Amino acid sequence: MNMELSRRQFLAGSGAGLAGTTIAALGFGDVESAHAVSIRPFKLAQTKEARSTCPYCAVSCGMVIFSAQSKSAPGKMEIVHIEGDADHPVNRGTLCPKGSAALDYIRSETRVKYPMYRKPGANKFERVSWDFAMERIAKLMKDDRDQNFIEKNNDGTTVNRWTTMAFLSGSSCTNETGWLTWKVARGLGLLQLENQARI
Amino acid sequence: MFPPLPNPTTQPVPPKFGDKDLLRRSATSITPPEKRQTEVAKLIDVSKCIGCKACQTACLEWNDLREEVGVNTGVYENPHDLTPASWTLMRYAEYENPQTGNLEWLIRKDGCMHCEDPGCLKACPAPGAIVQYSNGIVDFQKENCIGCGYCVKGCPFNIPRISKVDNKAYKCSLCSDRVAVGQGPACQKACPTQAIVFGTKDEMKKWADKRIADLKSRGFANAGLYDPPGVKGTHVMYVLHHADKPQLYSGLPNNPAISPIVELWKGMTRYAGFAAIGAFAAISVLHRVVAGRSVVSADDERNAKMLADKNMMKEKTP
Amino acid sequence: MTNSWTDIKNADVVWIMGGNAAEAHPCGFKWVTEAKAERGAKLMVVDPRFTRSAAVADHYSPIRPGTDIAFLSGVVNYLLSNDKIHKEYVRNYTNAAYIVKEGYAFNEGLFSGYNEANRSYDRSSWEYEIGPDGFAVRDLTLENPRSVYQLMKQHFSVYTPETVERITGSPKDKFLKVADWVASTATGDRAMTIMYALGWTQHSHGAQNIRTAAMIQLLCGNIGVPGGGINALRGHSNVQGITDIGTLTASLPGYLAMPTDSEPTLESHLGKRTFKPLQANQTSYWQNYRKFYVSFLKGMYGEKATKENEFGYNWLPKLDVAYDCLRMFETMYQGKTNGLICQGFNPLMSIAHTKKSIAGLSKLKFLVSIDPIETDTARFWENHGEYNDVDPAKIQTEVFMLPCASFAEEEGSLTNSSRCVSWKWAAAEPYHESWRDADFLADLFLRIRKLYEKDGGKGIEPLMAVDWSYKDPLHPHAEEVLKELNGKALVDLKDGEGKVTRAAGQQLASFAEMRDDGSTDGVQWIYTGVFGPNGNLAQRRDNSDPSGMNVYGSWGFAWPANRRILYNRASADPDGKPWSEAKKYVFWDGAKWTGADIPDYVPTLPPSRGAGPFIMNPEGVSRLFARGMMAEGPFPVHYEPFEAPVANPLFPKIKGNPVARVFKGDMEVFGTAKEFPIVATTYRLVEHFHYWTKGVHANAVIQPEFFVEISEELAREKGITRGGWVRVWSNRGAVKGKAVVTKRLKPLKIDGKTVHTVGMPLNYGFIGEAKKASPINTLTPPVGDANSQTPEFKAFLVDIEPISGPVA
Amino acid sequence: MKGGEVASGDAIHRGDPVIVDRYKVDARINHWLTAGSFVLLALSGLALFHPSLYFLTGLFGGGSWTRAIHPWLGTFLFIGYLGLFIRFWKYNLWTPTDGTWLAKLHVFLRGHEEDMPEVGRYNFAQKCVFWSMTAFILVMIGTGLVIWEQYFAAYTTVDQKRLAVLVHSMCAIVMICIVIVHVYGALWARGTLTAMLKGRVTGGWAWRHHRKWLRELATGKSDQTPRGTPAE
Repeated sequence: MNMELSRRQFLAGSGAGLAGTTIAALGFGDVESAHAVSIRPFKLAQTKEARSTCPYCAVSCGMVIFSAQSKSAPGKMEIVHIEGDADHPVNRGTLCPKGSAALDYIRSETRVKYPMYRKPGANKFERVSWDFAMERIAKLMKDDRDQNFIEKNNDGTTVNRWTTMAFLSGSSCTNETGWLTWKVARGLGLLQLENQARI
Repeated sequence: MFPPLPNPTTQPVPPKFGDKDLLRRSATSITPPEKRQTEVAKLIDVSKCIGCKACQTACLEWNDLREEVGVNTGVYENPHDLTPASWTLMRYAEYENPQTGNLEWLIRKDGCMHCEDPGCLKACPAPGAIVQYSNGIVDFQKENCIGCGYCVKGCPFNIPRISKVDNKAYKCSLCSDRVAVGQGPACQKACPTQAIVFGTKDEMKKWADKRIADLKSRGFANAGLYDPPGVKGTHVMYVLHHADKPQLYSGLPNNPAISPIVELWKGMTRYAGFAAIGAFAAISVLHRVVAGRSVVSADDERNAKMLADKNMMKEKTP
Repeated sequence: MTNSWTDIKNADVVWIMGGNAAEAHPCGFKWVTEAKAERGAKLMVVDPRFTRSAAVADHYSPIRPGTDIAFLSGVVNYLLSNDKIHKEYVRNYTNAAYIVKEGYAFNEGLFSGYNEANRSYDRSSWEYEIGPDGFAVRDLTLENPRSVYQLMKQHFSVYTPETVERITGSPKDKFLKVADWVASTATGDRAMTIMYALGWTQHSHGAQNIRTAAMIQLLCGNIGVPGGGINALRGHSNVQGITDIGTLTASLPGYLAMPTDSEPTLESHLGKRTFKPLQANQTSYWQNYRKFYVSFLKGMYGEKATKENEFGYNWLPKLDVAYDCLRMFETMYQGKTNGLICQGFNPLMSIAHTKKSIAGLSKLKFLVSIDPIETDTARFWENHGEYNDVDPAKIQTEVFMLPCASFAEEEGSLTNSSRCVSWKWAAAEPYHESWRDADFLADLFLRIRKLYEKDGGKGIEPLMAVDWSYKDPLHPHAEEVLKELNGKALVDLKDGEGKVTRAAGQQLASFAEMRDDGSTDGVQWIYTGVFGPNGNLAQRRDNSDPSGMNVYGSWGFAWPANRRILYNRASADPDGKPWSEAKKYVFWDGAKWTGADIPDYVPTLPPSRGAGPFIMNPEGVSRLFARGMMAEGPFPVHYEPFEAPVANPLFPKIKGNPVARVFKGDMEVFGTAKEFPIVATTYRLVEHFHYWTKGVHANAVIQPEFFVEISEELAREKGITRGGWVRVWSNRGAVKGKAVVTKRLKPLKIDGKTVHTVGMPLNYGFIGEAKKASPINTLTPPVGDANSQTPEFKAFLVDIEPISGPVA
Repeated sequence: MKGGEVASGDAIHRGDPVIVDRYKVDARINHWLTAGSFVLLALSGLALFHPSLYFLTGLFGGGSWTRAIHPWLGTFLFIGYLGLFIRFWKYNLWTPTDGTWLAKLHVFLRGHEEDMPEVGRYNFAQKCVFWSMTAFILVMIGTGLVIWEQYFAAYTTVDQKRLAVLVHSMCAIVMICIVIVHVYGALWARGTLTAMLKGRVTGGWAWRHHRKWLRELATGKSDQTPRGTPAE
């Protein structure tokens, strides 16, 4: 009877052995044909483009900036891709490693998001409102100007200068910003006005 | 200057190639299209390359890859090797030319060569995980990839990398999504000096000839095109000042081909293997038929009983 | 740039020195590779390091940092002594033929008129001899021993190839190859362009580096011709525009000057500057200075500027002393500055001698930083271990860090390095809570005004006089501001016959329309035309090249007057014929000047009148002899950097630049070659832009960490291994980094002594995504160029040692 | 040899037929777990070996799962086999009899085992299976680790990986062949399967296939010289 037993086992075993092929017959083999190739859909379709200029060096390469409706902030446009402007006579669509990564600059983790304020002696910034910041800055400036503004020098010449206040103007700002900077700074009487031209 | 392609359109356009243009499909036997698309190619002119890595950031941005910030290890290469998130990499080699005594800084953009005879695809066991379009682009299909790493072993250029995150293989796709809408790869568009140009393979070969002539005129007698026959040519080609010594360029293979080991593994072994298994099974069956089964006879049982009784009675009687 | 990026394609020889275009300006460098590929141009690079520009060069020569003048003077000497110069050009378009008056002298490395006490010159002897007709005396045979030409020959004769090798360490053969290639362009049918950047400017004798290069270009006749020029590759995307605008201590827009204490009235200011011609029939364009100045004042003060009040001249602050960056931080350091606004500026990173900068910033009452990303300056008070080791509790400065719109979130015009003004459009609203710079400035200005209206205070009149009549005063629109820069007619402008040439209120088409009677405004005369009667030309996007010479005259607007190559009249010979067909550019067609570009000349002035091509100069020609324009003298001289490994091999007594300004107490911070035997230089990496991109992920990825480049020889000597940590220190501080041991740096033989050079990238700091590092300017000396006060970042002394690694 | 042929738990029970305990329950569990993992390994391995068998990945929940599970099965098998090895290695050592046995292999294959020299717990053929499996499993685990991308990719060069994957697949084939022999052997000799299923065999089975083992079991002493008369 042991033999009988073993025979039954054997059959059972072979039955198990068959299982694989049966499954195949049931259509496992079709796994391949089920899959189709996928080329990633072109991500600039349905985006809005704007012609801009690279913020970095003074080759000032032409850029095309593509933006789409923001997912995080509804109603706002979000910049999704930047590449060189092929129409631009200087860069002809090319961009350097900085320009090619300009999107990472716009969405940089170290981007300043809100006005931040650091009290004297404090060891951290605190978030404040624009109005607080601007009011405080205007106040500090007026107080200092009232103390240190010089209308006439020792020879009695009108000099209208304020030498205890300094302004470092950014060389990546637009010409328009540059002029407004000049106007505000000189209007207040600043002589300590510089940009990155020398350095 | 090689005429730049126009800026990309923001209008939706149907892809210029797809399923119907498959030349090969991993672990699948398919019938290639009777009419093959014009072969495309990326030409990398090493003699124009300034090693600026614009190709690297352009690739990161276009393909939405997030590479880790590493460290400096005393060289300019960063990252230090290709990774699942870095599909292309600048490699720098300092070479003092014995002929001229001049220092040469040989900078090569490394990445997938899009072989005409793709070792990765041949090694891949997962149906449809790697496809080759008739225009020459070899592309990975993430959803079919099982992460076995066979492509790594199949590649003569050591390009694919397996992600530790999702266990899928990654490499340059030649920006198939851009090419599909008539654009060039992101790296090519960015390249400041047109050290990377993109077009049909014939155009690229013609363009290369012009560059090679210029290099020869500047004393690089062995300047030439790198389009290795060992893999039946590639769809990423190099212009080299020293085409006779590709290995100077951070170990670019002299004469790349799918490793004979891989060929053996994917070829002979399979058939020999099945044959062997079949043979053994057959022999067993045959032996069963010829020799019948080995059966225990009544005698055997009796002998065993005798043996047992004899000894065990002994033990009993004091 | 005298020429344009695209014009580089017309060059036959490209010489990169004092710069590294491939790394600092990759997309502009494209036109170098194009010149090579398309017309077989040769590229030569002279640099202390074998850079990525050198990687694609046909010839490379090393040089010791800070010895460029010796190298360049060697080339000048080579050209003169071998008579390989463009004679006709030199004779007619430079002051080579001018006679220098008696009294001018040069000996022992100093020119006549030196005053050791105040480290400056009485420049009166550096002048031409003036004839009875009131014009400068010339000798067109160039034989007069006191002619500029003869004086030059004599002055530069000491710079023989051997001497050049002795000073610079550049092997004689490599130097001679450079000189030979330069000479190959002194023919009229070939041109060489010189591309430089801060590798020439950031020295105590930076301006003279550039002058010497300019002289070479003049001797070869390469100024004003296609493929020629002396091209400054500027740093920031709009540093050209911002410089044009003149947010510089002593500047007004358009290179007009700030009033000084010695100029109490408008006339006293203008009188000095409206130059009379020094030759018959010369244009001397600065004669129009007063028209531009008055138009500026009308723009600045609008209605309030009247003849009676000298158009508000006295409302402008008057300069007591020039507050360049270095003086700014000196003043701050002395506690004389209370407030600082940094607008897209990270001075803690970019000013020399960081220790001093930190001390200065700590003395401020308040600091305002408005920038899209966090700057190290805005967090100067924060302790970052060894990278910024300060005690916040001890720093009483109030700090405001304000979010600013990024470049992509605002519109406006930018002026690239080749003076082309072009427009950019906003791609999105400002991110997060950020404001546009314009909105910040308007808000600040109007708030302060309001406070004065409310509470009164000092200096109200000049403050209120400023014209701020924008449609929306709180949000001035970019286009209305550009119009303001351009200028308009305030009344109907009439010509001689009384015909109205420009109706009141119309935008001006050209600065030629500007008047000095207050009937026009326009704050930026050189830009006039950019927003003329035909609208905003900065927005033009026609990239056609009608001449086929890579000139894109209908793309944007290049100042002045949409000119793409300056002094382009010099591309034709005195008779107005092109020097050669190959370089045909602007020429006289019998009736007028014409060609591929807007002539830099009076369009109808015939060659017969003999007016020189350099119309801004009273001579009408360019200056090989600088007269009184340069602080160091009319001719360049090799002076060592303030920190040099050897004494000046030519004039051992002279330390550094004899007229460079050194602040009290700063002389002590210089190190000696005995303590600090190794030369150091700093530079930019192509993977990064200054101090921003350390905060940009992808750029942090491709070049993540500060490093020190050293030669294999020095590594062996000091036992430094590739990738190992090293400490580099100067007399001012120390930095730590990984060692990049390379064949691209080699020790040089200087005056018989082996000198090592180490290079360090400047792009790292303690804020951002890249690995933290000490600011590189911890090491650099606080001394500047005698003319521009640009700090000497490119040549100083350090020592180096291997270390186990930083104590974090 | 000293140790003798008797394993702990082997025992004789008088009766008709005589019943002999051959495998304790833990030994049997050990064997079948090992056997099971081998089958799964073979199936998952073959699935990645040739596209025509890729469908087998269906048994494991798809390609990725197959790729992930296979090396763990391998590890499991390795441990399992280690157990078997420790249990049985001493009964598989070479004895002089094996030589004479091998010389008469043809007789054995014809099924005339009565004419074969008496063998102990295992005959020469079984010992071959035992030792070859031991060897191949070592090679498989070794090469397997080399190509286990997920954890060990970093430790070897591509060339080493290539060689490893080739050796791995070749050895796998050989092992499958050996197992075929093993299984067939078990089926061929009636009553053998019971040994591994129930743990016992009939005395006759033992007398026929492993007489020396049976004698030792009966006499309790390990003795080289056969007692009684050879079976007729």
